[in-house]
Amino acid sequence: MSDTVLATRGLHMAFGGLMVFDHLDFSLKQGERHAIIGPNGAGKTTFVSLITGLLRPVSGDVLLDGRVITRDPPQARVKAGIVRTFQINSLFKALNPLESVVLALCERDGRARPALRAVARESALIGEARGLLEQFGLGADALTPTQTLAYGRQRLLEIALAMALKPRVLLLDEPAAGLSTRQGHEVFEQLLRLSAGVTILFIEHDMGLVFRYADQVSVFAGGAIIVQDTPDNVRVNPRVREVYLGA
Amino acid sequence: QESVKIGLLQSFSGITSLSGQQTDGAVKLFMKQNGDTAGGKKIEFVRRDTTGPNPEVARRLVQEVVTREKVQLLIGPDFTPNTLAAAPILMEAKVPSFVNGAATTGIIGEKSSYSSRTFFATPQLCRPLAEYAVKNNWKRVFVAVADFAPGHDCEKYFVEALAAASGVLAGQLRVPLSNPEFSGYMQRIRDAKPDALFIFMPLGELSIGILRAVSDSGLKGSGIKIMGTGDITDETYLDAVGDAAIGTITSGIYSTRHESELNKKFVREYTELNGPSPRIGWTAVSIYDAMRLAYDGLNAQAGGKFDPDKFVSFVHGRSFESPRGPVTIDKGNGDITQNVYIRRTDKVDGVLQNVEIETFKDVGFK
Amino acid sequence: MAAVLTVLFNGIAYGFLLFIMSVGLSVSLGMMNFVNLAQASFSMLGGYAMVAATQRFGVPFLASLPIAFLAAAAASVLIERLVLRHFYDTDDLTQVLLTLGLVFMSIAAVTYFWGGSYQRFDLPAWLTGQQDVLGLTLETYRIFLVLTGALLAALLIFGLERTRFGAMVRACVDNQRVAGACGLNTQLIFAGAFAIGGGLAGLGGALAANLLGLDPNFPLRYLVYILIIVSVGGMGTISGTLAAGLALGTADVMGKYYFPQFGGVAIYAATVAVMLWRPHGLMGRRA
Amino acid sequence: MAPEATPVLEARGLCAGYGAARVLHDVSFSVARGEMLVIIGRNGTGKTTLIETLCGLTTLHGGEIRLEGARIEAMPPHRRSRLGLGWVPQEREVFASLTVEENLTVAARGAAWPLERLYGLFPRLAARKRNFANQLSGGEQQMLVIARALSTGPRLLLLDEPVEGLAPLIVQEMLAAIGAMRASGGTAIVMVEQKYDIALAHSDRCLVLDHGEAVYSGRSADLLADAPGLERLLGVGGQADPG
Amino acid sequence: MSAVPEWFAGKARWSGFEIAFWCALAGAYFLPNIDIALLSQIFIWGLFAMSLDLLLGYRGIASLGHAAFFGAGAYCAGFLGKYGWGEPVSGLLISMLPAAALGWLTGKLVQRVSGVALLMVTLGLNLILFDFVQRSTALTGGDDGLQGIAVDPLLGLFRFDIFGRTAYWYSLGALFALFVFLRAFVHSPFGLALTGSRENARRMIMLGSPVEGDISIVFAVSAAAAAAAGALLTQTTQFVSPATLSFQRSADVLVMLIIGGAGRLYGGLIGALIFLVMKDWLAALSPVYWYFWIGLLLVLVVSFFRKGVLPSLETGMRGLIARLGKARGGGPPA
Ligand SMILES: Nc1ncnc2c1ncn2[C@@H]1O[C@H](COP(=O)(O)OP(=O)(O)OP(=O)(O)O)[C@@H](O)[C@H]1O
Ligand SMILES: Nc1ncnc2c1ncn2[C@@H]1O[C@H](COP(=O)(O)OP(=O)(O)OP(=O)(O)O)[C@@H](O)[C@H]1O
Ligand SMILES: [Mg+2]
Ligand SMILES: [Mg+2]
Repeated sequence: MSDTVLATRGLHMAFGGLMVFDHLDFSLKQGERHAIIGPNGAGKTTFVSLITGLLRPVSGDVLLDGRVITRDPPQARVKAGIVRTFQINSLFKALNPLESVVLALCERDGRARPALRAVARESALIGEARGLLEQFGLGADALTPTQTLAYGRQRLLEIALAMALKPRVLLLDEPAAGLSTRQGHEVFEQLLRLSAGVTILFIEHDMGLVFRYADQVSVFAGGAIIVQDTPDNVRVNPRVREVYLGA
Repeated sequence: QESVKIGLLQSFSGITSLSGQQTDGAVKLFMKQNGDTAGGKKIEFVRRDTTGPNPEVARRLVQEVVTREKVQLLIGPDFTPNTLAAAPILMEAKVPSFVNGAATTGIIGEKSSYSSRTFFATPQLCRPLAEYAVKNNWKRVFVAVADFAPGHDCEKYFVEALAAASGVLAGQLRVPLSNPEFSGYMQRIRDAKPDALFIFMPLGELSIGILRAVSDSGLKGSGIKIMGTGDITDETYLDAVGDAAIGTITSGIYSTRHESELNKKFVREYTELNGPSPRIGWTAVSIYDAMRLAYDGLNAQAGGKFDPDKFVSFVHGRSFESPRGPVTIDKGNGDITQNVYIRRTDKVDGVLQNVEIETFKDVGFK
Repeated sequence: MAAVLTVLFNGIAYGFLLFIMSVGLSVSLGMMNFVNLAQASFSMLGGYAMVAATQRFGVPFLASLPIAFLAAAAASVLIERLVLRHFYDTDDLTQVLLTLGLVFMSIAAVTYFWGGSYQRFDLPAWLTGQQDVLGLTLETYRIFLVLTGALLAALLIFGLERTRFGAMVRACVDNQRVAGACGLNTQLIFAGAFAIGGGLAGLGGALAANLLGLDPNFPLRYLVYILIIVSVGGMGTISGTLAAGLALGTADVMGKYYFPQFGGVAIYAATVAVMLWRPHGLMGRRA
Repeated sequence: MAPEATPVLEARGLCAGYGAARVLHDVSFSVARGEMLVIIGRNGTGKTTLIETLCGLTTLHGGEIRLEGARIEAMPPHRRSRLGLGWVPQEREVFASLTVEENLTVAARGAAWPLERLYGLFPRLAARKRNFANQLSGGEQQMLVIARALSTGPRLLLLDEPVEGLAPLIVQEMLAAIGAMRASGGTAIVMVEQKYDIALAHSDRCLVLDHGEAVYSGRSADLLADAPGLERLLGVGGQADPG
Repeated sequence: MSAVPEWFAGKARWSGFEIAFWCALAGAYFLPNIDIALLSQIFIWGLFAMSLDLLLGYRGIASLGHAAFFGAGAYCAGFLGKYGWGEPVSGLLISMLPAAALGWLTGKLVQRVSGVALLMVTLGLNLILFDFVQRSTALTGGDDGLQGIAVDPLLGLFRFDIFGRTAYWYSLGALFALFVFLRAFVHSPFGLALTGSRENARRMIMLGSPVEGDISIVFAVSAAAAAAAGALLTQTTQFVSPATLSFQRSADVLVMLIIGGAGRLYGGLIGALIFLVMKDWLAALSPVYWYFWIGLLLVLVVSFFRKGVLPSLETGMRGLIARLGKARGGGPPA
């Protein structure tokens, strides 16, 4: 168990009268690539939000390296290495990719608070930001305002922003949403190339991606994890076929 | 021909625009009666809008008309804060001014020895009314004033005079400046069971609102006498108060009903010239008197170059007959001594009027 | 005891007055998501329409109320067609600036046509004076206000908030493009909603004129109160506006009776407290 | 009158874009009763623009659109909708301040899709009907938008990436339901889909767009079978990165 | 591509326009028949609007009670002058402190609310403070204003004269100094973080940024700058009254900022210039009905300059330059 990075213990969550999940135990191992699948509304996004602290559970705990972080504010969890992307792009529309990434880097290194030294003097960070954008193939778009970027490019920036923080655990909510099958694969390839050593938890509805890139798959349904297994076993599991995959 | 520039700094817009209209009316009437030259000089006006009690704007406008337009005389600015903010400039530039629309004590004299007041000073109205109340055996008086500096002033003088006349303070309260609702206060006054209620409210929503509330709540019908400074029944707003105002006892410096030949002529010609609405309030008279002092002062130095010091020493100490009655500008500091009238609001020929019922002669400004 | 009950009643009546004054903005802000400060001008217009009808043309007071509604509704639609409809997709502050400009213009225009002084008008005798109800002496006009306000609230809550038309308006506001492509005639729906909002504001002005007085500065004087009531109630819920009106109305009158030394601060302090406690207002919709 | 002869929708020489900017150049196609046409193409090539042009939400620079023979290109969007055009926008544009049920009733017309039938298709929505639409999960919002389009009783359904974010089981059920609609009511479908394998497998004909021009039009089955053709038309994933 | 490493430096560099603008402000003094009193007032309002821009333009939160800070600075300078601290420059600096503290507290209070709630809270706090100042006649002189303020000559040399010459240079100097400070502030990483929070607070949280804590900081800085404007007003007029913290002032400054255009510091200055010059001109031209024309001005500005005058001009200029470039056949290399 010592290689467990992230875990939840008896996590209970409800929105008003709607119970999302009840007593959920989950653990994520160091270096694992773990996919979450499940019917719409099963609580996958909610689960990620609980881990990152954007939502608070009704009861139960979230643990990082065995330490309870349920009451920590989201920022503290980011600093501890838990980083996420969003199901629907959540970017800085008026900033360009360069500014967005430099912003992320300044926050990561805690250089945003002293307030009179110009950004231009942070040449190391600016260089790092350029490198990152090149790696994600966004070099040519570095100065284009985000809101005028094509959707697929925005999706890449969404992931680049998360990577800029040098995460230990990366949570991806449908990273390939809005992309074609082929682009989805490209995004994953790129991501995995750049994220050696990072533990990844991702949500996907595209089974091609799930079965190709995950080591482990958890299936959320009806407020619980009904199956947790390797992709090959999940693919043929009759319960999973019944509630999620279909014929 | 040589000319003299007079600055006219009043509120022509906003909540207080009615005083601006009266200013224009009075100036127009005076010029019609007395021509547009005085002391051989042509009179020119520089008209600016202070937009109400707004000392920052008033000060800048005074600075502007004094340094750029080079006015020699100033009528205004109105309101106490405006007057105070402008005073140092007028002092330094030696520009004589006539204060109207500002009633606080002590703003004339040491703050600016070049000023004279043709308006009135707060105690002038408050003290006689306290005496009058006690004399008529309304001994227990409840005092309600607007909760701002002039209100606090007025409260002080009235309560002082009431105590001096051995009346009793039945209770007091201060009404916030923006206050659409009086019923809680009315109940409080009713609970105190006073003989009379003394009111000071600035002209406008508060003065109208409180008289309507006094009437609607039945306070007026319950035998409590309603009195106040003349603001609450000023002719310009009286019609908007309506019949609720009838029977109110106020102290004031001027009523259109004042019995004198001069006033009858003034009212007749003013109305002919400016129409019946807005009605003539005390701003009109105050401006009219300022114009007369300006003309007299200029005539006194006819032919010569304008000398502000001579002008002031001529104006200070002058007595004359105004439409409101006899008036004296104090020799020492330029403040005003005048008759104060106790009036009752009544319907005369279907129109609400302030009918004078008693006169306090030559009341000082302290 | 009688004094306490009278004060309470007066507070409730004042609450209904605040509700009546604010409901126009509540409709336009809540249903239309349009920060239409010019509603205060439509209130004034309603007041002037009422005064003109009763004083100049001798129309009875009650009959002048629908006239006030219609006049303000017509003006509202006119302004919407000419100006406001170009600003649906702009941000709040732009709308504030735009409609503030309209308020200024309305003030000057009213001064031009009606003069700067307060309007005089007399209520019919049956609405003045006091009535004895259950041993309390209550002001007749306040009783009238409570009844009208309650009727209006019921009408709006069941006739607007809970109906398909209400949903249509909100749909158009949420996403005009999609609403249009779903078959909703957005132009017509917006014009209709503006007519209702403006008309209500006009009615409010006509009913309030007796207690608040009426002059060209009416919109500026009461704008802050209206904003407070609408936001404390929760954007656009009519029941919220009613609740806020009643709560602040009673608090204000009771406060003045029991703690007159606090002056006018009570209502502002209450506003700050409510907004910190429930940022979406007493009955705000969104979680 | 022979219904089979007039297509439900016919577009001829469409040139359209946003303001002065042109995105579509001379695009023509038609859809017959009960037929399903898919539009595929790389990112940013003008698929959404084409759909929105049919709805009347873009600037039309030229061309004509006929719905069952009647010219509609000059009509405002709401009139087109009333003539039977149903639209599922790409970006889950639910009416956020309406409840789920209000979303489904606010624009409802005709008797073809009463609430019960919609809830039958998407039981998940029935469970959440009192919630505000912006509280739904991503997939639930997508279901809601589809159900809302159906509630207007369309004769022609325009679907812009409808299966995005939906669980595989739901996708299957939805495609089955669409198949049933085509068979029974003769509803015609125009669908934009990135996942061209799914799209081609379920449709009759396809139109491939590239840089705003129609570069291929034909039977879906043919294209699906033609691997080199697919590679050439849909190419290396959109505007691929140079690096 | 070479533009990328230069991007931030390019943004922070002083442009020719800027230098010309400041020279023009200084040079205006020497124009014949210029109303320098009005210009001084524009500088003060411009600084005030600029302080609000930090909140609204950069952080995206509107305050409807910004006059509270202006007034705090104004009264603080007034009290200093009244009780013997007549030296203006140090008085100005001291006056910024209490307001900064007040701003910091306000930021703490409102950090969890946004939108309308924030507007109403700031408005409410402003009104409460106004009410307090206006009613405390013993302490503040109430409506009549604080009496007995004395301000020493600037640097011990220049008396504040009735022509307003000293006031002109003093306000311009203070404006420029604070502008340089604020400019550095918004071009720092912290300024970038503020913009990020404005654009997408949720994402900023997910970058680990202390979004709520930042609100207190920006409120404090903004309040201090507003207070400096207030103190300038007191010192140059030797007068302070409750009007300095009225709701009207809060509304006016917001209007100026939006007219000028939020989010570029200069917007506030340009807005103050347009608004005050128009107001002065209209009020002199048509004292009774100038309200109408100022209203019309607002309507026209938002109709034809959606984002404010300055941004619209910028876009127009850029379009023009691009067209000129094309006409010459060149155009910038991609
Ligand atoms: N703020 C909220 N208020 C009320 N209910 C909510 C809220 N957020 C989510 N829900 C509900 O909680 C359930 C779980 O939502 P969640 O977004 O976690 O689903 P999901 O598994 O990510 O689904 P999808 O695959 O469709 O994205 C859904 O039924 C949703 O409607
Ligand atoms: N509102 C708009 N204003 C201006 N240009 C736009 C607008 N929307 C889209 N465009 C441009 O029109 C072109 C076509 O966009 P469209 O959304 O139709 O592409 P698409 O094929 O649907 O792409 P995707 O697969 O990403 O959905 C793109 O270059 C895009 O930048
Ligand atoms: Mg999800
Ligand atoms: Mg698209």
